[in-house]
Amino acid sequence: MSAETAVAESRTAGLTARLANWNVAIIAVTVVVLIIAAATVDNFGTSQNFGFLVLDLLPIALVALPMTLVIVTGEIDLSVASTLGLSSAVMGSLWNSNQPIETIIPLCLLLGAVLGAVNGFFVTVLGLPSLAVTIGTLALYRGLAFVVLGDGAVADFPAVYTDWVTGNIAGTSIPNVLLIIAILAVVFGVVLHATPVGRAVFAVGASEQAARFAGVRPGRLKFWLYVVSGLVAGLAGVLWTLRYSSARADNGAGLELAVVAAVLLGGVSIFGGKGALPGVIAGVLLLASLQNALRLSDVSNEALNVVTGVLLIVSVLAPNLANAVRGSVQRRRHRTTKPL
Amino acid sequence: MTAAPARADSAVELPTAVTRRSSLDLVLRARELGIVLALAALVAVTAISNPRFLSGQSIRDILLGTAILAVLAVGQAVVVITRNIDLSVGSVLGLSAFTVGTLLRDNPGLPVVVALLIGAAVGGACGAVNGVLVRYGNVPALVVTLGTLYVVRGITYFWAGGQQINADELPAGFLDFGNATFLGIPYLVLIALLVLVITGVVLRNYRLGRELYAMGSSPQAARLAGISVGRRTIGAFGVSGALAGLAGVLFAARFGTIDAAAGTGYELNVVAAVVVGGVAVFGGSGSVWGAALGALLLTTIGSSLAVLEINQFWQQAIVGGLILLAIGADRLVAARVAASLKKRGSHVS
Amino acid sequence: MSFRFSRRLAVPLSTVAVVSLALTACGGGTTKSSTAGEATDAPSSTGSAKADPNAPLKEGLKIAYLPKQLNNPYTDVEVGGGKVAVGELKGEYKLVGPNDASASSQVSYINTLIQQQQDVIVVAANDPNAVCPSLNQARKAGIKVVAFDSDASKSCRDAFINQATTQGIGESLVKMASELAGGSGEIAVLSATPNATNQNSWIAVMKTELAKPENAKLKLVKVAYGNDDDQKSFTEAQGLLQSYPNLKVIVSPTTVGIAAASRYVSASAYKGKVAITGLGLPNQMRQYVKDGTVKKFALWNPADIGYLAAYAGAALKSGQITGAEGEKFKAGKLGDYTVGADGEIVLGPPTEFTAANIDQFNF
Amino acid sequence: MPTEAPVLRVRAVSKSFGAVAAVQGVSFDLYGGEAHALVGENGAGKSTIVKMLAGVHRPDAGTLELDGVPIELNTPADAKAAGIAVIYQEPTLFPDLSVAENIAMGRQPLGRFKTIDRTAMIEQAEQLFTRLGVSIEPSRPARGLSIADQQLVEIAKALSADARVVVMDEPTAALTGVEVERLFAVARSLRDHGAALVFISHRFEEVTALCERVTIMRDGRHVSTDLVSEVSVDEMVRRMVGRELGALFPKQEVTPGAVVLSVAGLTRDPVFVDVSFEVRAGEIVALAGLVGSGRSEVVQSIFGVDPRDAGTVTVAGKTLKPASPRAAMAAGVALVPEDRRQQGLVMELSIERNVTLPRSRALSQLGFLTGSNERRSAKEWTQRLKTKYGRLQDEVGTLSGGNQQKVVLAKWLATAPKVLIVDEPTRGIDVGTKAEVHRLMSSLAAEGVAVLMVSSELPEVLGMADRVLVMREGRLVAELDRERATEESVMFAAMGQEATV
Repeated sequence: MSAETAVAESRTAGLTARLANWNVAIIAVTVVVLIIAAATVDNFGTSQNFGFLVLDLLPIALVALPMTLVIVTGEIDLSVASTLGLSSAVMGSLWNSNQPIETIIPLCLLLGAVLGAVNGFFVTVLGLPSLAVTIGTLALYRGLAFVVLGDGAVADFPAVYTDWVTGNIAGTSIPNVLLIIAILAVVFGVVLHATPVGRAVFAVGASEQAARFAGVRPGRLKFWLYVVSGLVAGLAGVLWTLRYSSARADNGAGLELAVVAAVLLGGVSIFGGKGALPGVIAGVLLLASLQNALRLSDVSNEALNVVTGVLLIVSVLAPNLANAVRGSVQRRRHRTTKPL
Repeated sequence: MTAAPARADSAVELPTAVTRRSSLDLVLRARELGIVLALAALVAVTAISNPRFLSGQSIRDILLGTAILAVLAVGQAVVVITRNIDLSVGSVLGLSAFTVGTLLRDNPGLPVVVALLIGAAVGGACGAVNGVLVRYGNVPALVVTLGTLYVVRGITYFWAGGQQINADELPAGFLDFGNATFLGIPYLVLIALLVLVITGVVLRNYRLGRELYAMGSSPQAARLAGISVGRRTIGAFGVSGALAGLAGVLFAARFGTIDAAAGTGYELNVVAAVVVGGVAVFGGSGSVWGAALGALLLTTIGSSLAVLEINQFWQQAIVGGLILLAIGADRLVAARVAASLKKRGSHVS
Repeated sequence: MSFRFSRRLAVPLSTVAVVSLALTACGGGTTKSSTAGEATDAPSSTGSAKADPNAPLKEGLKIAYLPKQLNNPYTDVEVGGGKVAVGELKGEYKLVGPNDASASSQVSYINTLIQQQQDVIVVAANDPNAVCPSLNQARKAGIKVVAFDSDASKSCRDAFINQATTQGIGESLVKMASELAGGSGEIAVLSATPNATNQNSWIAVMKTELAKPENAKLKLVKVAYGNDDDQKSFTEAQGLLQSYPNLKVIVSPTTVGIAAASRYVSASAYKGKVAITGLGLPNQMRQYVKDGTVKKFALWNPADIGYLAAYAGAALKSGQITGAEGEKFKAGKLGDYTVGADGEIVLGPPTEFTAANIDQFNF
Repeated sequence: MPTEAPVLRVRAVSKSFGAVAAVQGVSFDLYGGEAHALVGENGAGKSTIVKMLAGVHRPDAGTLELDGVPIELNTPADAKAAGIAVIYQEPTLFPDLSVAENIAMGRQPLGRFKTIDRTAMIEQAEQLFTRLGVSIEPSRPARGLSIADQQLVEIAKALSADARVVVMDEPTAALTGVEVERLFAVARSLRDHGAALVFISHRFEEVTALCERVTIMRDGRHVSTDLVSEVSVDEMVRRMVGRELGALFPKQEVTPGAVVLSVAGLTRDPVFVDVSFEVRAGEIVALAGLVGSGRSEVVQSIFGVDPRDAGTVTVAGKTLKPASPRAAMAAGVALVPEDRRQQGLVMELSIERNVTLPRSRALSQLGFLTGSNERRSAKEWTQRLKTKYGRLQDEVGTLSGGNQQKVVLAKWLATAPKVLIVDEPTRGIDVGTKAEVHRLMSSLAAEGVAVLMVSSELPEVLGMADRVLVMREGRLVAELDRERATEESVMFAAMGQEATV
């Protein structure tokens, strides 16, 4: 095979591969949904609504970033929403006991990191299955949140902070928190796709053994991913509290399902080893904008539940089916022409 | 893995085979024993601080509460034993409860048995969908049932549209069934026991049940052994769904008030009961007896906290702690057992 | 696998701690007490506009109801009354709401209603503070906000429809409990959530009432919270009876709680020994009144709350009232109302239901 | 003794995997009451034959005949139903179930109401074990059984199913001498009860001890089938190897330099004990021995992916931290592992990611990887090794075995190793690529790299190595220099026999 034909063939192969790529598909679907929603749903395209949309997707988007890395390594962290809740509860409790907010916020981030480290310890040091561990800490952290704050709510957070979270960048209609999302998305995107750590994440997820043979330390990597996951969940708890100016133990309850749904919808394989951050961002955006548009069209919340569930299943089913089809095509091709 | 070197002590070991077997059984049963002991300690402490905890009414309340959770836990155990998980049980319970509630409201004459069957059928259908998606879609159970958790709940909300079925709309006979007793035991508890015994016996004493364990223990070996893994997977999900549906009917009978939110968040308790009960999340081991004991323990903890006037908020934290404790202990016990089994290889006689 | 996570972990984490300490050390920081005096930046629209009592009620107003959550029978009755009123006002009625009683999901709905450019939002706040920023955004957009059922912070709504005066409800709850207990003995309260605005203010009144000499023999042993969740209330009632063997009366000032407690008692050994009373819906309670579990309970007509809220909202949007104390408006079949202090509009005294009169009511 | 009609006839079966023809037109017959050995080098196609009999693979061409009737074995269940039982090198038991249950799975004795009769089941297992003359507790779980015991359970399984054909795929590879004896006793009793036994082994003394006839395979083809008594071990080896040596394995003459890799007292009981040797710059040292003799474990321990109990590894004077591949890599050690698909490559990742994975840190600029560095490097090294591929972004799993191996080599050569360890470097790759790999190793040695090669292929060992170290049962038993290393001397050292040639 000459170099030229190889290149030509590789281009066509690349094109089909790209079309079949769920990651690209989900971005396309998201764009289409956004366009359709903007065109057909009244008030969807307004800048104010954009602000609301961003605020609504803020916690999911933040938590989805480290969750992507965790799932790519083949593990899962279901405790994120409870970490968020505990961070919020502790924030309220400290605020009530007259601690300065400038101390509280770093402490809440630290708390998130510690909670993540507990998950990491159970998963990597004790070698327990992450699903069971994080279901356990899901209950544990949420329970602790209630222990800390009870059923009560703490309000009156300083207006400087709450206003910043709900406000826009001066002179624009871009929400301030979009900055946080954008910065973290870029950081996580770069780490996953353009650093040695990212390469290791993919390798560990695809084959832990082979990664070990290439000098990667899977345990250490996973441990730190859990810490980061907890840290970001702690941050999400702080932002959640400031956004609603209300620290409650039940803040963010059930969010973990939405996050996992968004990540899988974004084309990340639950088996690990596959996925890309732009797809995940698209998945988050798709879920949030569908929710927003449906609500504006007076479609009930229930419809969204169904849509989320179906999308989640389809997002895993579709690539499987596509693979099966591609597999059979390849096998047929194999039989006719023997490469090499 | 390589063979251990030949052992010199083989001759000494052989005669003690019988005693060793029983001690081995003890180790394996320690799991369920542990729950029973924890339960006993809990009951003792609570009863000392408030003797009314052991009153007939109180025990009855705990058993009634356990009945629903235990039925769900039995179904979940079946699925987990095959190395899968079913997160949709809470939603399926809600759908079944609402379906049966609506039917009973519109046809007050419907016999309770028919209501139970309808509930189980609705649940079984949901479970079969899960199973088919897992088997033929090649989608992991976690994802499938997370999806159907949303979908089934959404369908129930759509259908219910905000209406609530109240106790006074349900036929008196059905509500009686939720509270009446037979020989002093509430019907709900009897049904749960029946489900437990039947499932327990099938899993332990029938080829079908053993094949489920085999699948969970080693899917690859199961395929090589000619077990039809696909059909069994769908079956296991069907059973879990059907039992969730049955639990929905029990729920309706016990609480009398049914809305679309019935059973929301139950999946966590159910998984917790199963894991605490010693069913390994990676399949192949554990028993429905353990799962039911786990359900009993969790329910008793809830009641004890109320009686001991410990902040209810601790309950969830305790459940979480118990899960971690249980899987941690399982890992430890497994390591111990493995070590002791390794020492006892076979010997040429 | 072994790795020295302890030391590795300590470095970045302690950095966070040090930074936070440093932050605190210099400048003292922002604490709750230092911000306590800060005024909330509520839009002062209420003050600036002038009420015109003779302004005609506008037609075609878009009035949206946002209850605490959907799927709650009490709520259904309330908003049902609102729907009737909106019909009378020739407006557009809309009902939205979350399936869970969480503040955060209400905020999303408020945002949606802002986008949909409603004229009036009638809201029952799940958390008086959490909904505030959004409600104020709505008011900035010219939407009138009427709170009902459960008040939002005063700074972020134009009026509040109070079902009855707090004092009146608290007194009548104690009166019923005292009658049922025969003047002495242990009573317990089964409330909604611990931070439910209404219930807490009623319970506060109850406590002052119980402190009076005539009620000295009544002892309030516990306030339990069923979170307005049927099952949780059921279990809590169960726990109360177990923990307090001498309990005579359970007072449940929430429709969900009283129904759950009645259902538990009616099917248990406690039936006839423990009395249930509180605030309930006649339709839900009929069964228990008839089987003798419940002797009497009270409630205002919830449909009237929704009804009054619609008229108040229309009056606000039409400029008849601004929410200032002393303003008057007419609310259809309910007649004339006067705005009280802090924009409160009181519906009227509650009705007591007994076996004798319960069949006359259908809600 | 063989009866007149064969129980099972394998007739001209062929099977290809992608470009690799694993089995080409192989035929042989199996008679009831005979033990039939199937021998050949690694990659000769024995395991493929086994998998066809097990119903795992379907032959592309040719047929299987049972009692003269052609049969199709599409699933393992079909094979089971046809009375064919397969015992794999790694047994496939259910670890959580009891031994008795493992044996009886699918055929449990039933009592009243079709419930499983546990007592009968355990008795059945006990009877089987008595018949086999072993004592395994039937009620204990299979978890924790040694490989040898697991194989006995598998045999009991075959017995209980009244299997007429029992295939044993290298059952002795991981067994000790005593265990092998016991296995043979069992196998003989099976044979005496009329079953046809297919026995696969690399150990000739086992073949001669157990089997009546032997079929020899080479490169996927049938070479010969004879009575064991009529062919000598030497003849068998000759037929197995069967090709001219020399040209294929062009080791350049290099004067060895300083000691680069020095291993002293390396021990991981009981896998390997007290292994010590040195490799000099420019030298190729082969580590020979039977499968299961501990060779791969030794090199994995040197590289640090496996832990070790005792001993030191020194590279160019620097002692390596145990159990740390990173330390080994930093010191200039590279390991091309035995199992390409599980250890050598991350099959789902692209070619370029695989090639650059160990060097992702080195290739990054300020900690970032833009992709272009990796691509350039991956391109350079794959081209140097003449790897054939569509695009560098393709999953490495889409390549043929030979090209996959080149990717693994590229991955490690790119780290510019001082010590290159290769474990079965040419297993399962075609002859042409094999030669390229050998040329490459030779030129690397010429450039001063110390090469340590684990290989089961004698011609490769003899052609490439300056020195041959032979391992047997976890110990280093012989060191042969180029002159003294012959097929026979290596083979006999590996099997623990004196050279007879």
